[in-house]
Amino acid sequence: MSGEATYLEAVRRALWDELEADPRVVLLGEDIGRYGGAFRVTAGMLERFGPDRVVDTPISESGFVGAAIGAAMMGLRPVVEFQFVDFAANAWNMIVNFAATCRYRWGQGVPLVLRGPSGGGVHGSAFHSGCPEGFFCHVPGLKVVAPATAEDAYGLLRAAVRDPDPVLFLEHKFLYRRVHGTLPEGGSFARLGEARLARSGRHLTVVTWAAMLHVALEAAAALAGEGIELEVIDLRTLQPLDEEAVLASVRRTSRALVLSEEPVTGSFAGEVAARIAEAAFPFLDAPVARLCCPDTPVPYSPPLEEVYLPNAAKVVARVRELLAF
Amino acid sequence: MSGEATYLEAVRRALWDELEADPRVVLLGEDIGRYGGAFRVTAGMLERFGPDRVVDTPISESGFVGAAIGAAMMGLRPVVEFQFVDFAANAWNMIVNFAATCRYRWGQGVPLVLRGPSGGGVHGSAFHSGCPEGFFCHVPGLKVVAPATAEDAYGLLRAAVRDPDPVLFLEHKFLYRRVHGTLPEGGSFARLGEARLARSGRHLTVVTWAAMLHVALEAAAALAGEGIELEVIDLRTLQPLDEEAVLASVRRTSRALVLSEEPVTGSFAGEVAARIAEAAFPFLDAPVARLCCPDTPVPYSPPLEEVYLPNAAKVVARVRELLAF
Amino acid sequence: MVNQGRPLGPLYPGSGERGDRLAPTALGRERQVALYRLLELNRRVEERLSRLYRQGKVVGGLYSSRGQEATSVGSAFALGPDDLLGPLIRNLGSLLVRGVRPREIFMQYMARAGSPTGGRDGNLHFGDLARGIVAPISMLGALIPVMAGAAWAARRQGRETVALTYIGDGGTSTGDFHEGMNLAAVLQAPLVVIAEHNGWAYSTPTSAQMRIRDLAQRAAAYGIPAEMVDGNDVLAVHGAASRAVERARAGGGPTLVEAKTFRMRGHAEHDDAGYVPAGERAVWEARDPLARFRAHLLAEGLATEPELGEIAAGIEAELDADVDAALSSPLPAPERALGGVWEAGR
Amino acid sequence: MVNQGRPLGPLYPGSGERGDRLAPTALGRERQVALYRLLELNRRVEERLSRLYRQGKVVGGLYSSRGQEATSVGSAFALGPDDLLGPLIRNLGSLLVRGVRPREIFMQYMARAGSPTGGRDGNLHFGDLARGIVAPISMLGALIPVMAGAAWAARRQGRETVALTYIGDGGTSTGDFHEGMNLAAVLQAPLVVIAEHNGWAYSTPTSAQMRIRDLAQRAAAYGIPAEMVDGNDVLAVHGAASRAVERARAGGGPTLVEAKTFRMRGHAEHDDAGYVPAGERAVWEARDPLARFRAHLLAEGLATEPELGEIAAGIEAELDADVDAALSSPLPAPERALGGVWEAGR
Ligand SMILES: Cc1ncc(C[n+]2csc(CCOP(=O)(O)OP(=O)(O)O)c2C)c(N)n1
Ligand SMILES: Cc1ncc(C[n+]2csc(CCOP(=O)(O)OP(=O)(O)O)c2C)c(N)n1
Ligand SMILES: [Mg+2]
Ligand SMILES: [Mg+2]
Repeated sequence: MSGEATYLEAVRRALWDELEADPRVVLLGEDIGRYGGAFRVTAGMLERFGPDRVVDTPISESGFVGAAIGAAMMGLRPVVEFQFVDFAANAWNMIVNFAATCRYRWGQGVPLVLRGPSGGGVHGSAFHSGCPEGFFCHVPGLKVVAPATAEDAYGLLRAAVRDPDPVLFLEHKFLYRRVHGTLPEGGSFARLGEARLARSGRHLTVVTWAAMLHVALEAAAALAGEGIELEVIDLRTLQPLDEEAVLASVRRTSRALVLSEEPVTGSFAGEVAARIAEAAFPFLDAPVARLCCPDTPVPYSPPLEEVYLPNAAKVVARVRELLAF
Repeated sequence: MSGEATYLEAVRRALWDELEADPRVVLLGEDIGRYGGAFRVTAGMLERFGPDRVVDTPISESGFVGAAIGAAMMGLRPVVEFQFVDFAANAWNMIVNFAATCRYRWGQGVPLVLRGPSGGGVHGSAFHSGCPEGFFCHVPGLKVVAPATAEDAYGLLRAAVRDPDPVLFLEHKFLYRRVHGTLPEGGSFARLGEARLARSGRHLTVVTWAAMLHVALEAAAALAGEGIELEVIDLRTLQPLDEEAVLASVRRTSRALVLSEEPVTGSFAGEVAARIAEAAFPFLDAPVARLCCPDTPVPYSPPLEEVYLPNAAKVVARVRELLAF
Repeated sequence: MVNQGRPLGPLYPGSGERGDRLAPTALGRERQVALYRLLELNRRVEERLSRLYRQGKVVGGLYSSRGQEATSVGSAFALGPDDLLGPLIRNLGSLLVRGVRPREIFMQYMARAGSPTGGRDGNLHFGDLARGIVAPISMLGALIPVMAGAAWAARRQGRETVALTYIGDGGTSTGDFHEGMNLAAVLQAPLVVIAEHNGWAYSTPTSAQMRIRDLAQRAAAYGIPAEMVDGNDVLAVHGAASRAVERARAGGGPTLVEAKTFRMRGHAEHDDAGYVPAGERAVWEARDPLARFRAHLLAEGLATEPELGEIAAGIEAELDADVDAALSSPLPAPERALGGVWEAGR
Repeated sequence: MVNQGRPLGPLYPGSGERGDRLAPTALGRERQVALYRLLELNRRVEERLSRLYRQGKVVGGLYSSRGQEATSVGSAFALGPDDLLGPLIRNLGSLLVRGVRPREIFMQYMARAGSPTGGRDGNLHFGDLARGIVAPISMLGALIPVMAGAAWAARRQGRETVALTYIGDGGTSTGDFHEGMNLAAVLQAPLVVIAEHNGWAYSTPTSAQMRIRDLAQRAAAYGIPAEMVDGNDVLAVHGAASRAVERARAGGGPTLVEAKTFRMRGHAEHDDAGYVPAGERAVWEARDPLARFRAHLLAEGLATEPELGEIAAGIEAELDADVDAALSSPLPAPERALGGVWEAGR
């Protein structure tokens, strides 16, 4: 399938196309069968591919991630849906200690995709809004992907399913129905581990991913009117990080802001900032800054969530400070 | 109790003294009763304080952390032992989503200490050697303490037990029987959240904690012979971070190395580096560097673990590079 | 996808099939009327919430317990003032029993400053130890060990407190359910777990969740007593919960009470529950817990039609006021988002 | 701290108390002698490891299965070549059944370059799908869902594979045990779980871990069959495991086999197990699985003393060579620590 699609539809088509292309691909998760998933990502798949390949599981995240690990070892290509990525917390040990360590410890690959909706902006409160990349990018052996566009949601999910190692695929629920794109016709896919230059500019590099890409682009558009040209890098894959793309940009612009939707302390944004600060030091004209969320759970009420989340106005303000440095 | 003690003994005495001082303090964990714990930290406590206060639990980390949360809400001061801190992975959801969020979400304090042996250097391999601070410092609402000395192991554990919020207390098993100190006589305790200047110097600041403090001090002693004076800061409490102490030092030395025993990507060392790089930028004469572990599970065989772990020689080499910058 | 997990025919003696006599009870007239009021209040609060949801006033999702009111109300009604309640998202009725006012719930669902969490969390995610309420987290199963520990701690402190919490059929498959029940059994914690077997976990029937018919069977793994009741008979639920509470208070440890019931709406308001077979729905509609209890009160001469009508009218007046109060109350100030993860000054 | 969780008297018909007749078996002479060889090999490999440990040659801890050899060997012996094994740290015997050579195990414990993990992991933490072996992680319980999924996947692929794994009494309290067993039941995965009930989890007796006497009771929660056997009777274990394997292969889903046994050493080599009452130890020493099987072979005329002596001598010669090979083999090169978390070139 191809053509114009929402981000949600792109995810759906990627799964569909992989199910069609490879009989080893199976889906596991809660309510993904007849119901088609809480967000309807798997709608129609049970009917098309049958209950052997689209498996409704009991509420047992550790159990079904574990089962997917075993199935992956046996040669299947399991794709696990978390109803919300927050529930991956219940499978933490299984992901971190089992899936991610097998290749290093005993040479056994675990080709497995763990996917589901992450992120805030929809008033889901603390347990339905999380951006857990800061946790998972610290797990050696796990890849982490967080697409910002429909094109990447499609291409990178297909690449993730074909990857020989475990991949956490963070969809952003705020984008599901808000962004659109044109899916590729043919069979050539994106590769994991490559950042994308989302906008060229010469004054400051904003490094970001997922929903925050759109915030960065909005800020860039606003600042362009004043002659301030932001360069925006969409990381797309967080682990492994495309450090070279980031550094190349910062070497040109001499200023960097890392923008993410995580509580700031211990964020993956901090990792990116630390790497830039270390590797691009001689090129920097201003401190490498971060714009993230405060160190709290995601609050529920709209005015609170608005304060909590980064937005274009906050980016603009921070950029001005950095340019004035 | 007071006097000369190993780090292990300091932990033991802190628990003992808190059990004596406050009838609300209870211990839960595997094999902590008659057996006295896998590392004998709780030896003698069952006999002294009885089975109502020293509770051997089934193998169910999520279950007994959950029970401790409930007990804390009811006014007890539970101290949970993980046989190895690696097994906290099995209680991840309970810690991150339950214990750490209650105060923010509904105003309910959860005064709870989660403690156990962390760290490598004893050939424990992947599941008995972890330094999980990078994960837990990203959890809003959780405090994280990682003492490097017997004095701090004692004082900070007592402070943690008295803290009104959940504290992860990372003991370092390599230090258990290798470092000694003199425990305080009286009842005045360390405070959480205060770093310690472990060695003064003017050429470069090493920021570190736990077992790596001793590596840093060893490197500092080696370099002192050549007139290179390292300043060494022992963070002691990682969350909340004593950012001011770190920045004050870096402003003086103009160079910083963050040293930790974590896989580098997503490490708490990265958080510290990012903060220094942002807040002390005008003072820096060299990039803020990190010396951590490679991004792999902790390997088992001695020559492999030696490559994996930082040591004084690696610190010395990295310091030379930074001074030559 | 037929729900093979549970029978749709007669459940137990005492349920719909025998002229709908409810279970025998020790509750007197006044208490039974109080129970009725709570059931009505539960239903009507949720009807108001549905309306507010359709008006776009509810922030986020809305989770109805319509059809299950008897399991919430009947069980919480068995608690004393010093007992502890750990509700899940559908146990609105249990909160009402503990004295939570409807306006608090409206404000929670509408994310207002005056809600128990001041807008930091939503729906029924709030607690208040002064009223013996522990807030859940979304992750199902997690409350079981927490309530087990709370119950154990209270007992250790010499208190007579019993803790009561809930789990859905779906939730019994979680690791936390297992770890919590096992630990409660080992500690002999005074814990009562009401397993609400409504046949569905979101869209997934019990038969796809487990290979047993009765949740009560799970108790065998822990060596604790279990009881099965008609969850749509408020007196049966109250009776079983009371026996479990008494056992716990007397030092007899935890009990699992399975209440067979049915969720008369979707998982949440957006879900039309098209996956539920019409026949199943019809069977349960005939067992509406409010209608049955109402019929019981009238048949036994415990209340008259006008008396019950007056109760309903009183509730509607209260809810009019509470909805208005909630609607006209402010959203929280933005600063309320910040800080507050640790005790102030620490 | 008396172990109230399990009886110390006669366990079942067929165990020590009836003149020690072992369970009936369909195994012929040759296969029984092969079983004996594996039991001897298991014990003697561990004796060598103990010696190496005392000589300071073992890196890290050493976990002995002395006394439990029959549960490992008897169960793994029920598997066919295309089946899957998920061993825990004490199932050294199961690995030997799958064709793992003692030198591989010596090298693992001594962290040598030639070990199956090249020194990256230790003890029995290694796997090899070519021999149908899945490596465990330390976190107990985690193997159950993984093996359930592997078994399910194999079946889906049209293979006849059965997966067999283990859990200790202690491990059955983990959430993963519950989630894995329940999922296996729902998927009707061809899984056999051997619950090794040795009465202790490290220092904690069964009575402090659960309020049931038999682990088999846990099966009731999943609606799957269970069987209890004398874990020190290798023929009984083999029989029960074979029945479970056959059921699984025939599409009958998972089975829980409880094997009552005893750990004759401490949790690990450093642990003197002072917490085990002398009486308990004595009862079980009289039930040594090797001695009993040896007596059976001799009494039934299946082997002679000299034949068994020859087997032992052959093993000792093999182990001499293997220990020497392991001891003289190099530690891994330091670079072996680096990289390797992802497939090369990705
Ligand atoms: C650990 C976990 N996984 C997934 C979810 C998402 N979820 C919310 S409610 C629900 C279904 C619950 O079913 P059940 O336990 O039977 O309760 P019911 O809604 O029927 O009352 C699911 C899957 C969750 N809340 N927690
Ligand atoms: C989840 C988890 N928690 C704690 C441990 C530490 N630990 C290792 S072995 C053991 C006791 C295991 O007892 P049991 O399951 O009965 O097995 P046995 O050693 O008796 O064979 C414990 C607590 C662990 N491995 N995994
Ligand atoms: Mg349900
Ligand atoms: Mg055991």
